[in-house]
Amino acid sequence: MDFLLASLSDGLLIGFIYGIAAMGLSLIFGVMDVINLAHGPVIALGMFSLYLLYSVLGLHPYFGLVIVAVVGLLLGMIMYAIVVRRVIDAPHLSSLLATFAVNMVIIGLGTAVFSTAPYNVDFSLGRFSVGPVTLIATRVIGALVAILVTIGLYIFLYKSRPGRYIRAVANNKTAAELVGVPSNFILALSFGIGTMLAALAGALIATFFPFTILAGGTYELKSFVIVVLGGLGNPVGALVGGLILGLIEGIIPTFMETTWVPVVEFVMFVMILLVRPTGLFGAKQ
Amino acid sequence: MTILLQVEGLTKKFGGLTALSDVTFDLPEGQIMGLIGPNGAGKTTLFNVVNGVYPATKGKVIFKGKDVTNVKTYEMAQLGLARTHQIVKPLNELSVLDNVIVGACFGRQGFGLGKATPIAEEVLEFVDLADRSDQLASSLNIAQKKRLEMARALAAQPHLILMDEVLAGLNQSEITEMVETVRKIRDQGITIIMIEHVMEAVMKVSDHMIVLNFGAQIAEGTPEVIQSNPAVIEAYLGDPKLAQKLMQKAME
Amino acid sequence: MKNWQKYLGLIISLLAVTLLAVWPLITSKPVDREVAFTILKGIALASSLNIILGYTGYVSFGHIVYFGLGGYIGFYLISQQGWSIYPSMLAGGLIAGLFAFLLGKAILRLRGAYFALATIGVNMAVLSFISNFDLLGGPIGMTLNFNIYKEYGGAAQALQLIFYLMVAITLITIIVSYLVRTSKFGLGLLAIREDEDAAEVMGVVAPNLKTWAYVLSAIFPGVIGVLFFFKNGSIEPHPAFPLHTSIELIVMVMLGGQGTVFGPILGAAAYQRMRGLLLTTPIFKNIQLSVAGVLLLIIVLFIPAGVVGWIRNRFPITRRVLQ
Amino acid sequence: MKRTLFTILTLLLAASFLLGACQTGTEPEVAEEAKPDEVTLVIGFTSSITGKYETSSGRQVRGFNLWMDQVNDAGGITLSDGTVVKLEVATYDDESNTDRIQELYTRLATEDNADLLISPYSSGLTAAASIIAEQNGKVMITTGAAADSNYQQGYTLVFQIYTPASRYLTGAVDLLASVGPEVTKVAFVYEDTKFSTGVVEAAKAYAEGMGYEVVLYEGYAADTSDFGPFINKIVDSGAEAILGGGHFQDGSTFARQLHEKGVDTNLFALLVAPPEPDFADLGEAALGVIGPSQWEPLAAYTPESAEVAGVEWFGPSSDDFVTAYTGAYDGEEPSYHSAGGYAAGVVLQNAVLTADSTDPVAIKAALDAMDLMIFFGNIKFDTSEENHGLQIGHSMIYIQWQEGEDGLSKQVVWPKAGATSDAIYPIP
Repeated sequence: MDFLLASLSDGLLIGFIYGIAAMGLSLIFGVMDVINLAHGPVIALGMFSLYLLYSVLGLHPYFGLVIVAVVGLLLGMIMYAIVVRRVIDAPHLSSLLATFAVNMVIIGLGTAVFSTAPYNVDFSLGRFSVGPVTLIATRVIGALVAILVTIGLYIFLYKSRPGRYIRAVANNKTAAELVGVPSNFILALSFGIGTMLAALAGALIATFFPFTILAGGTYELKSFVIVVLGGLGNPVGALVGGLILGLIEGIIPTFMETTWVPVVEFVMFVMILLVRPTGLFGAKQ
Repeated sequence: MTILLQVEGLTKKFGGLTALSDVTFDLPEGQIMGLIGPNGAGKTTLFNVVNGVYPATKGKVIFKGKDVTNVKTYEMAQLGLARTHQIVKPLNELSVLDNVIVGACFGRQGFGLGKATPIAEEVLEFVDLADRSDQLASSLNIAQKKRLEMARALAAQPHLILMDEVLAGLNQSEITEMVETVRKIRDQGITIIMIEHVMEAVMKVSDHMIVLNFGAQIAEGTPEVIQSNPAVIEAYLGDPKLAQKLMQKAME
Repeated sequence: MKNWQKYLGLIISLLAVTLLAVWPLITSKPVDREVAFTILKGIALASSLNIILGYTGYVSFGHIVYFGLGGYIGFYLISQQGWSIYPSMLAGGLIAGLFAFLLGKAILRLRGAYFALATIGVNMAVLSFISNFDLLGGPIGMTLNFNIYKEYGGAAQALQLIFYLMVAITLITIIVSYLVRTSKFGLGLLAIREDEDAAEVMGVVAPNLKTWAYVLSAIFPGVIGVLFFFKNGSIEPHPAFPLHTSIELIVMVMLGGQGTVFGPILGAAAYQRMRGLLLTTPIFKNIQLSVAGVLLLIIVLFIPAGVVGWIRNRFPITRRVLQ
Repeated sequence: MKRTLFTILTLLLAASFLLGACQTGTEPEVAEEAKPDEVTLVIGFTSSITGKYETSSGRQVRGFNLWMDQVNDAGGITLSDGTVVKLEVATYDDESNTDRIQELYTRLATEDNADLLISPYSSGLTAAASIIAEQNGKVMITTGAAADSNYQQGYTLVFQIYTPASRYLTGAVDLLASVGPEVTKVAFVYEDTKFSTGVVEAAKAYAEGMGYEVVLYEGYAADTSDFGPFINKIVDSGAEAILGGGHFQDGSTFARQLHEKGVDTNLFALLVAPPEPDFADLGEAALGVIGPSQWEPLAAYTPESAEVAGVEWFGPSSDDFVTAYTGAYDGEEPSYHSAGGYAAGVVLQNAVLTADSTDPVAIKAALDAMDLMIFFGNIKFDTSEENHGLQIGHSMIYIQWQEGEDGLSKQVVWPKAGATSDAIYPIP
């Protein structure tokens, strides 16, 4: 029982962070129908940005998060302006390959600068116990930050003017343009927010796991699983999907070998695509 | 006269919205049937249900004496039902000729490539696109694309063609030509249902007409009967007097 | 039209491959044979992928799964069951095809990005399953005893044989690719690629055609997998299912020209050559991935039809020659 | 715009073909015309300049290069008839990836005319390279490739420097029996690669033979960064000692997260990571961690111990090696991978001298007959048909990170004979 509790709480905490990474992917798909294959490298860039801010510039990691967020937003808008804008109405193959090309460029440059060696943000806030469960403080804070980010995103999307524009464009781009929404800027902003969420997730992961320039790939694949669980193009579903994935990762090791986790995840992924491609919680049609 | 197509109580619902309710008609072989009604009346939906794009919620479709309700579109094509689209769907990166060959190869006759080519060339001649046959379909203008749709349908040598607004977007002389073409097709023994908004043309060419409004069948009969039916005039044009004038003009 | 002219497109493609196969025989350098082997493997894999990607328009992002699957089946039969290479190749290809048939029935219902995502998922699911499957060696895979090559007259002869087999498979792949491209079946696939709904309305039985295209495009990677890992002497999960190779194959097809017979040949040869060059040139070595990425971006954004497609579009007269 | 881009692309394509055609010009320079009494021995290998093996492979190559430079600086290897053997190297980057390894080794063996081959780093890459060595009839000395399976494939020309994987952790079990006789439950948590699986399979059988109960035996994927599930399982299993690990990255992460969670354990032994000097970066988490090492600077292999053991001594001492290595590479401390690279060279040198020729057949015979002690330890190869080339002379030593006067330091704790300190037990 203690084992199950410990395992579930670990899974749940990481699930929040999976959730915000997936929200980024889902938001981008929802607004512009693009599956961003550069999502993983952006997560890795978030990790390395935090590393540079903390280990080289000596900033506090949680202050560093703010800077990572701004950098992620700008990076996303630049990516949109240079690449995504041109493939947004092209067939899916074009947008998949274009974003994958960006993936290759980032990984190539990243490898040249950082090599593929592992890095660590050497930062610890200790641990504490809740009943029989021992929790690592940085992971708990990571989950809390992820919740705050989700609330922030929700408020932004539903209460602010640019947020409402984003939802309008996601709903019907042509109609939104007719009523005067600056769709190009809104698309750039959406892509920026999507990459910002990925970068933030990366930075949070970096506060407790080691990482390499290639580490984003794993989280990108997990994000795919999550967005399909929660419904492609449904950011709130993505958070729930993240939690479900976290729980699965917590439960499976309690009764079988941990290496079966990816088998279950990917089989589930394909199954959901086949049986209910709109995800468990519905999605953009 | 043999009945080619029977539609019995056909109903289609999308969630709470009823797009078609209880549509019933018989279509004798060799006729042209005009299908009219205001925008959103369910005309294209009727086509989509008849040729299997959407499953029917209720009702039956019988084609050549065979129950074909909810049969897949490609099976309908093989049984001898061809169709043109309101929003043209050319196979853009294929040549005009190849577009038509697809129709000939996979339609009712299922010709092999060798046989399909001369047939496709003949059909292109018939719709007056022969000089474009090597061009990519994407390079055609809208009127040409409409004729391409027609050519693809014809190449299959079908029993029945569903024509969805083949006249829309054409100028007056193009309309005259197209109407002539439609007649010639009928004269080859092919039955036709055509959805049309260009009233004067459809009145001229139809043997029989059906009027839909909000998914319901509000009138049926010869063009003469339809044009004097007050319910149709009201539903269709709002202003009965103006409508009557227009319809009469169309009949002259 | 003279009869041979009709087949000019095929003749040119076969000639290109034959030249590539003859080159190491002329220089008689084993290293040239290795280079040619790598290029031929790229050509055959890219041409197979082209059947589903280029002709049918379905973006199979995890196509390498069939290479790994066939490789594993064949390797198991050779190393654990003592089969000879020939029936093992056949078995590898058939099982890859069978798997593609069953899977295709299900996932080919998905369109566009959903299909692409599903193929990635399938690759990852198979990879992680095989990593846990002890019959096939689990995470550490299987190895071949060196003595096995004695049956083929020693290691040197075995390598020569493997090369000839690779040449044969490549030629067959290209012939099949050509036959598909110029047949009624192929025309149906092209119609599906352009507009699946319109194709069905014209009577193209899309579900069946797609499935058979998918099966065809899976069989050859399965056979090549058996050959490759037989030569390699060992098989492990990650080298058998490398997602990045899937994407490299797409790049080859795109570079040469998707939907053409000659495109994947040109694309694969150029890509392999270019990658080799980038790797051995000091300035590019560290950022070779970035250079390749920029190149891919240029292709996608500016010449999506690829080199062969571009030439065909610009000089219609070449259409007869460049199929 | 489109046309310009297309032109550029076409030019690039054309250039790649052209350059490809004359690519021979860009390959490593091989021997120039040698003087009559001077022959050049070309040694070929690939290294992982990029990819996941970068760190360990880099050290291995630096060790090897140091040996080669030393030999060449000293005027080469002189044979009895006065012939001077000079050394040349031909090398490529294998990117830590089996994709191209066979192509590269074929190139080394045939194009660059390498006389002898050294293995790449890691068992997986070496398995792929060994086949090429055999196919081309080239002797290959392997270092950094411990898996036993590679020496059970019927090869005759592949020779292993390292202690094979099956004897990596058995000493740690002996150590446990010696310091903690009350322990009954052990857990094995290991990276599921060829090498570590081979290690723990043998160690598990050995531990069970000694009466231990193995309460957890589970592999983790090579790129694991979250050890939470495994740590939870360890706690749940009630294991008193933990053995396992894999390579540096995962091992150090495992140790860090085990420490973070505050798990109590009496003994914690990991593969590969602990002997690396960088392991000290873990700070407190490194304290008490035990690791098997192929070689340590403190290891007491000397001409004297060779005499005691009754085998021949050859080459420099450990001290000389450490001094030369730190001098050559900006004060970088050698790890056992560095020593392995250097040792491969020393073994080669001895084989050439014994064979008194550069003839591959003679060198193979010399290696088959070798029974030698060098700074790295005892070197002797299995010559049976089933296990040809397997290392049977060398054995592991075990280090532990202990609190020293100036911070953490590595101490040799097993075998007792060579120990520099008693093992700390249990881990505080």
